[in-house]
Amino acid sequence: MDNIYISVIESLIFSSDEPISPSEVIRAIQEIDGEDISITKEDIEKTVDELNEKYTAGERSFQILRLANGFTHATRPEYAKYVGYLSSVKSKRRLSHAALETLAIIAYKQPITKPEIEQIRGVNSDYMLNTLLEKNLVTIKGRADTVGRPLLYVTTDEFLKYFGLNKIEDLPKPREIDEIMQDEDFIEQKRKIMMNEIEEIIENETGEADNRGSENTSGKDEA
Amino acid sequence: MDNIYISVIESLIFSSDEPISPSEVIRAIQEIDGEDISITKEDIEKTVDELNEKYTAGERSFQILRLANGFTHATRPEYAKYVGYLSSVKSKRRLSHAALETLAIIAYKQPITKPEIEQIRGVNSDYMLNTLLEKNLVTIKGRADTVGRPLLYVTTDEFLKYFGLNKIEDLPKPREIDEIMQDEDFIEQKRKIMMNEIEEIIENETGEADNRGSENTSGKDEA
Amino acid sequence: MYKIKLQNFEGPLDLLLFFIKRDELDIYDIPISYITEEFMKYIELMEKLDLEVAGDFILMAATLMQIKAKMLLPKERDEKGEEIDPRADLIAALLEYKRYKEMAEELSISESNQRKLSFRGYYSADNKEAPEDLNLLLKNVTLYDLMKAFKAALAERPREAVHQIQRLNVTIEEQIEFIINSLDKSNEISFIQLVIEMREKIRIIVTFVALLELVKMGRIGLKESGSFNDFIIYGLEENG
Repeated sequence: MDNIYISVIESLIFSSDEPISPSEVIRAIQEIDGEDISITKEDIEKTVDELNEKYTAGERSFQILRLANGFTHATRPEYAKYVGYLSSVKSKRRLSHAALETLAIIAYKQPITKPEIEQIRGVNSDYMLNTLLEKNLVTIKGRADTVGRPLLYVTTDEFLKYFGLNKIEDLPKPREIDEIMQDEDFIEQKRKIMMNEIEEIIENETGEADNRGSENTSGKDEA
Repeated sequence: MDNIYISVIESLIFSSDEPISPSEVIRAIQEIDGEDISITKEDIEKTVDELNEKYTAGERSFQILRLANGFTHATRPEYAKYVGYLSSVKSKRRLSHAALETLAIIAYKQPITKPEIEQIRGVNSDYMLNTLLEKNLVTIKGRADTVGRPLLYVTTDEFLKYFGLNKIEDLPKPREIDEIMQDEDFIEQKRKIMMNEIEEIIENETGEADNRGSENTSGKDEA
Repeated sequence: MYKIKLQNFEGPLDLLLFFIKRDELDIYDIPISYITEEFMKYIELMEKLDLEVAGDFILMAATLMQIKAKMLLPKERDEKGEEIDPRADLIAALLEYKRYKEMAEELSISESNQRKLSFRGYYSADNKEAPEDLNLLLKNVTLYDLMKAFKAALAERPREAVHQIQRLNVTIEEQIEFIINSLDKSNEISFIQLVIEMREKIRIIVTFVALLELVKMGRIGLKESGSFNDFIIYGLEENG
């Protein structure tokens, strides 16, 4: 094998969603450049070794690993603490779906107690509430007058800032959300079908039997 | 900054599953190695340039791009067909013309309200807004201070990433009305559309399963 | 009827631009009768086919006919006494729309280019050294240490005779908040510092239980302090 494929192989390993096997690499190359491209699993193995040598020589911070099911890039272990720090920061930063749900309930129902939140969500919400408190997106404001006098949760100024709102009344109204979220897919569908029908009728009327026939109008042209 | 951090910076960018900003890189380094590590955004920028030079010299199939206010590794375009083959199964649909049009308006006029968008497009845009919100290309940020206090729409980091932009200012400037006026036959426009279509055809032929179907720009020209 | 190939027009402006382009009309001098006629044909066709004509199209039809009518009347004049072209607003709208339609093409090109790139696909093989996690922290501090510190705290608090039995309104939740707030100011606080001001035993106990709760939730960490009878509480938030 000419090593013209070294970069192609690298790009395939780099971008594959999961470790990629030598045979998949070969298939991708042959699919694009032709079945007659002669390239073996050994060639792939050798290329990977060559790439790893280049990485070492060039002091790259990553390498190609051989995992059970194929090849994949991975950062070298000596950078594990930086990589680990980054991933922990990211996982903490992302408001999880559950936290967002809790936040939404509080935002729209405030002031609200924990039992009320849990009634809506159907699950214990201690952890989520604490996460939101920690991120200063909600805070405690007094107590409800109901049995047990549970704490009342409200959103904070930080919450407003985070979502670009001046005041809590600026939250999108449920009605507004419905308006945007309504399922208009079928309207769109209907419109397209309608357009096709019109065209057919016109074409029949003008008696022009062009080769498009009953095909539709819409840009299938390029297919 | 000593370039002892070149590999650390590379590993941080390489291991981040979304573009990482210079300040995040700095924070990770200082968090692990101490607050007294002196390292500036310019250092990071310079290091990235240096890395890219090394990649070019070493014929790496990927490089570091500046995207969505951050850095990320991505394959070079010349490997598109191979990596495209790999991902053809899950290849996403392109955006419809209507979606692009709506996005263009939001991108240039943000923050912008739905009525303003609809005034420019001349059609109800609920469905399009919903689509763009769902795809996380636009989001809601606060309300306008005008009558009815309509919601304001802005583009997201995902938008920048999707179109290969580092920041919103990197968008090509819209032509001035005068220019459009002088350009009666929209020659330039036609050329661009054509180029784009040709590229797509090539893209399709090289095996990308593009199921974009009815929504493309073609076909509008022929009467 | 002459043939028009119907497209999926994005709206009435799109349809008008289509007519202008197809028939090579001057956008600045739109032959309004002609274009109105074309537009109406399109709408009639839809109606003839019992299709619902979108409100946006009907509105445009009305606008076009209004302009057409105005064209026949003596021109209105603005403050400067200049003639107002009844088509001016429509032209402005068409140009503005066209501008963004062009930008959409630009975006489409960027989209194509961007689709040629692939990002890294698989990250799971990256070596990640977990930042100090809960288990690691608890290696240094056992429950026994915790109890010991707690007892010491009780012993060291300022002794004041409490003569009255009173119901105290103190909950674990409140104390969780109290601890978090204390940690907000300084990311670390010793247990003694935390409870030193507390007068009632029950409050210290509740605070202690709240601490356990927070440890369980992984929100705080505990570590040894210089003193045997104390320990340090610190937040596990991302930047403290």
